[in-house]
This record gives sequence, structure tokens and C-alpha cells, in this order.
Amino acid sequence: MAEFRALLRRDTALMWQRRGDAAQPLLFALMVCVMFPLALGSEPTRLAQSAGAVIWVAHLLAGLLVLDNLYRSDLEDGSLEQLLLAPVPLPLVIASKVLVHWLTTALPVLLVTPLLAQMLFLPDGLLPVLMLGLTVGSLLMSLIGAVVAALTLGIRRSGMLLALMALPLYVPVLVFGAGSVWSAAQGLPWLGAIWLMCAGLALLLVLAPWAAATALRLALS
Amino acid sequence: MNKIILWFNQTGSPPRFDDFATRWAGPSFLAAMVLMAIGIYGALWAVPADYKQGDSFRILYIHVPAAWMSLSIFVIMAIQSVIALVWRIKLCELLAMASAPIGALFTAVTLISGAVWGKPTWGTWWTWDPRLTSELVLLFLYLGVIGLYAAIDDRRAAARAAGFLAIVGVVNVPIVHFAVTWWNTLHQGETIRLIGPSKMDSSMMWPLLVLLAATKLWYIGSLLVRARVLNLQQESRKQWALERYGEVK
Amino acid sequence: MNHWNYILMAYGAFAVLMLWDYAAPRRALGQAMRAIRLKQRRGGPA
Amino acid sequence: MPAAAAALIEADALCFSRNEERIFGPLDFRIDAGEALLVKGDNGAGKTTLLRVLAGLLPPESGQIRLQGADFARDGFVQLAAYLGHRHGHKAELTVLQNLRFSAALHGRHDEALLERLIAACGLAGYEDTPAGKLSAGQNKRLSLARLQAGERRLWLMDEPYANLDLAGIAWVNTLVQRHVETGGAALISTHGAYAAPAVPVRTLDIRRSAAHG
Repeated sequence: MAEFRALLRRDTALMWQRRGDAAQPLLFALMVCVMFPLALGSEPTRLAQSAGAVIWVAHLLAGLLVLDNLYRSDLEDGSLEQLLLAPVPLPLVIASKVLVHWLTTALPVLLVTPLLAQMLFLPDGLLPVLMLGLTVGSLLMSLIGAVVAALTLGIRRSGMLLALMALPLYVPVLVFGAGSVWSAAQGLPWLGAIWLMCAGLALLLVLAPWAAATALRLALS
Repeated sequence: MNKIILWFNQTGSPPRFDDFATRWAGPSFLAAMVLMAIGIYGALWAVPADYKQGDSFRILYIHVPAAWMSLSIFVIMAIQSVIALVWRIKLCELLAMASAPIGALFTAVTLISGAVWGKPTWGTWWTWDPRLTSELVLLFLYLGVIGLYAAIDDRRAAARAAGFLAIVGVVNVPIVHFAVTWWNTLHQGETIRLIGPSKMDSSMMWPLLVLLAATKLWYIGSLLVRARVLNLQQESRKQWALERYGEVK
Repeated sequence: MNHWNYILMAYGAFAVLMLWDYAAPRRALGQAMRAIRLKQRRGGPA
Repeated sequence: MPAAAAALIEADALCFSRNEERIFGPLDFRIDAGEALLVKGDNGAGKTTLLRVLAGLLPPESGQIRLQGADFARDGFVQLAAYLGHRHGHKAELTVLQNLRFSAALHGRHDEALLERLIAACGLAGYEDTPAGKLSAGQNKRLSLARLQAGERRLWLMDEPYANLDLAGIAWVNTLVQRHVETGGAALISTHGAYAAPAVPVRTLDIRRSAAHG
């Protein structure tokens, strides 16, 4: 798998060159979490009740915001064409792209989530549930997003369409993710929802890169 | 295998399809309208009022067929997209992309009738009933497919991409339904069965069956007209289109 | 017949949407045919 | 020169349409080892489209493409051919060496000596650590051509290789192609200008005349 290492090395080098971009989703998630108390009032019990849900929605929207530049820069400088014509299976190329994209966009927001939780008075016991759910959920959303972003590649101002196409596919992830935090808050068993998401992740780790590769070939043809 | 594709390509050839659609669109609409009239008459007058709910249950007679059509059209669209993508049959691309707006329309009818039915029953326009919520997500799936098809310039590439999204969407529908049902039990505990035609006894069923048939015929009629439009738009340069629809010199 | 206004609203919305589904494609069909006639005036399939 | 029986790449009655409008075809041509094919046609005549169809990126409307006698297969193509597109094909943020090393590694070539030799041969010595974004258009084209050679593929599909090159650059590209063709390789070059062709057996294919309407 020397090619896969070469792909990873190249994508991480690119990530390092554009590490400033990592701030974009992070600041966006922070802003959403700041807007919420301004709208709802600073009364702790009310904020604590919706903290998990707000952080989940902030994560989802931040991921959606930066989904478009997963392939965009490679398309514009012609390197995507070279990747399509390289003797490497395209799903592998996409897997490495999604992994690095997740590292640059979802991981920073994940790392700042404890801070967001404090700001919204999330009960301490719920933080591990939130972090676990968000880790699995953000991977799921990056994989699903890779398929949707591939389909909208040939379109110029595709931001809104991308969101419209991705949201229905994100509904199950959001429901189980935010639902697990809510169940934990009620003292109900919450691990089941996380296991369901892990099952989805195991499935999508194989299916999504292949589906995104097919979608890419369709969109570019 | 390629004999079937050959047959499909021949009968599905644009001029032949244009004839077929022209001939059969009118009759299917007519039949649909007749059945609809009978069904609606039955739903509004022939069936006795429900002692508990009064007359608001009559709305279900259009809500249930529309909900059924919104789901089955999405499945049909996905099947046509699979055929179109795997065997590259242009006719199936047209049929799939013509189905999307009709499905979205039936979904809208389901949502509106569901909301209007909810008002007298619960006093609120919108109830987060799991089925209505899944229906709303289905509407977004439809709009995604329609939006993607409209956004790509090359018609064939647009149909392939939107068809692929329809296939991904159809896989997502049961998952959303499962997730929303779980979500519903999580947040509201055990709720009564909100929309359940099953509790109707058989004497009140016939308008429902008539309307189910009516909406199917309506779909076929609308599909034929819409597919014919897409066909003509794509084939507008070809000789047969110019001869058939050009000015008679 | 109580709640008739809600029934009217639901059936009204149904009728409006079905009518639109009937009318819109017919108008598009007319435009498609017109487009063909216009193309022909451009000297046909030059 | 190895007398390959079947052509490296062969198209027979190849047609392509977009929105039911014939872009090119039917085209019939073949490229054997040891020769180059010049595809002529003014801008927008479908030259780039033809190359993308030959590379399997675009589905043709009808007709057949054969690689070394066998029907077109993506794996067959990526082993046989290298593609030079309109755009650079490499990342502006990465340095010349990083871009070249990545392309070579992608094609299973991992020895540094090859990279050094290619950089020197393409006149980029001294620019190893300069990000491609800082290079001039001509230098970027040289880097793309260096990447083209890194995979050591027999058939080169080159889309407008002479673009943004000065006279010396054009002559250099021609010697490059000549050396490649003489060592058993082949090249398909699309161009809209009347540039001097490389001094090798050359056939020409004019796309304009072939756009017969269906």
C-alpha cells in the first residue's frame, strides 16, 4: 500500500500548508454555540437541557460548510484528473482524502467541544457521551458528505444544493447522536444508539468511498 | 441480456416513445379523473360520519393514497435510475427524472393534508408524528434530486448524477423511518397511534381503494406528459422532432 | 358535517396541487414544441 | 523498434455528443509505437473532449476504443498511458520535488535518482523546494511534463502541450516527444496552432471535418 502512504503523505502536506483553514469550521461552531444563549437567555438549567443538541447541530453545520472544498481545489488545478487516471483504485484515493478532510475540519471542532460544553452548562456526566457520539458521528458525516460533494462537483454555486442533498442523509446521524446525549441525561441506556452509529460507520467505511468514486466518475463525465 | 437492452432501446427510441406517450397520456388522466371523482364522492358523502371524530377523518381518504404514492414513486424512480445507470437506457433516465416532481407533489399533498387533519384533532397545525416527520425528510430528498437534475448543464450527466442520488436516497428512506420512530419513542414516550386507517371497517374502505387506483393512474398520465416534454427538449435537433412538430411548409 | 372547513382546506389543497401537476407539464409541452419550430426557422439542422 | 501487431490505441467510428449535439465523430484512427498523432482543430472543436473520451473519463456516444488490441479497460489504460491536461495537474502549495515524488510514487516509482534526473532534464534544477504556485506558467508546464515522464508510460496523451511555452520551450517539447517516440513510445498531441511537429513519423487528424451531423 505504498500508494496509499504516498496519498496520505501528500494530503497531510497539503493540510499542513493550509492549516489556517482548520480555524474556519472551529470558529463557525463556536459562533453557533454563542448565538444560542444570546437567543435563549443565560439561565443555566434551560441551556443545559439543550446543550447536547446545540453542539450536535453546530458540528453538523460546520461540517457542511467546509464539505465543498473536499474535491474543489483538486478539480480546479487538474490534479483530480490525474488521480482519476492513476493506477490506484479511486475509492482508496477518496478514503485518504476523507480521512485528511476529517482531520482538518471535524477534529478541531471535536477538540474544542469540551469548551463549548462548559459554555452551555452541559452536565459533566454527559461530556463522554457527547464526545463519543460526535467522534463516530463526524466520521459518518464526512463519509456521507464525500458522496454528496462528489455529485455536486461539476456545479458552480453548489453550496445550497449540497446542504439540501446532505441534510436528509444526515438525519439518522443527528437523531441517534443527539438522542444518545438526551437518553444519558434522562438516565436511560444510551450505548445502544452509539453502537448503531458504529454499525453504520463500519458499513460506510467500505461503501462510502466506493459510492463517492462512482459519483465522482458520474459527475465528471 | 443484450437482447433485452436491444428491445428496450428500440421501443424506447425517442420517436416511438413520443407516440406512445401522446396516445396514452390522455386516457390515463381521464380514467384517473373519473375514479377520483367517484372516490371523493364516496369519501365525502357516501361514507357515514365517524361517531367519535366527526367528519375530519374524511381527509384521510386523500392523505393515505398521497402518502402511499409519495413513497412508491420514489422507489420507482430509484429502480428506473438503476436501470438507466447500469444499462445506459435513455428512456429510463427520462422516466426517472419526470417522476421526481410528481413524487414531490404527492409528498406536499400528504404533508398539507396531514397538517390540516391534525388541526381539528390536536389543535395544532403541525404534529411531529413520526410518519409526518419521515414524509418531510422524503420531501427534502425529492427536492435534492430535482435540484441536482436542474443544476447540471449536460442533460445526460445530470440524469446520471440525480439518478445516483435517488438510489442513495431510497436506501436512506427506511433508515430515516427507523431513526424517527426511535426518536419519537425516546422523546414522547409511548404515543397513541396517530394516523391509522386500519381502524376503519371494510364498509368505509372502498373510497380509499378507488382513490389509490386513481392516484396511480394520475401518476402514469402525468409521467407520460412530463417524460414527453423532457424527450422533446433533448431531441429538439433531431429530424423526427422537426418533421413532427416543425412548421408545416 | 362538522370540521367541513378543514375538509375543504385539505381537498382544496389537493385539487390545486393536482391541477398544477396537470397544467404545468402541458404548458412546458407547448413551449418545447414552440422551441422546435423556432429551431427549424433557424435553417433546420444546419 | 518492437513491431507491435495491434496499435497502442485505436478508435473506430468513435462519436461523442453532448445534449444531443454531435461534438465530434465518427473518428477512425490508430497510433502505433514509434509514431505521433497530431490532432488539429480550432478551440472548442472538441480536442480536449476527444482526449477525455480516449482516457475513459467521458463515455462516447458510439464507436469503439481498443488498447493494444483489447477492448478499452480502465486498468489497461492507466498502465499504458499518461495524460497531460490543460491545467497543471499538480498542487500549487506543494514544492516541485513533493509534486514529482507524489506522481512517481503513485505510479510505483520510488527512487530519488529518477526524480533528480527528471528535474534537471526539465530545466527545473534549483527549484526543487519552490512551491509550484511560485513558478511561471512555462515552468509549471515543464513540471507537468516532468510528471508525465515520471510514470514511464508508453503512450502520452498531450492536450495543448505547446500552450504558454516560448519558441525554445516548444522546441524542447518536440525533442522530448521525439526521444520518447524513438524509444518505442507513442504520443497523441492536440494543438490549435501551426506549431512545428516533432521530427518523428506523424499522422494528422483534423477534428473539424469529421463532425458530421447525425
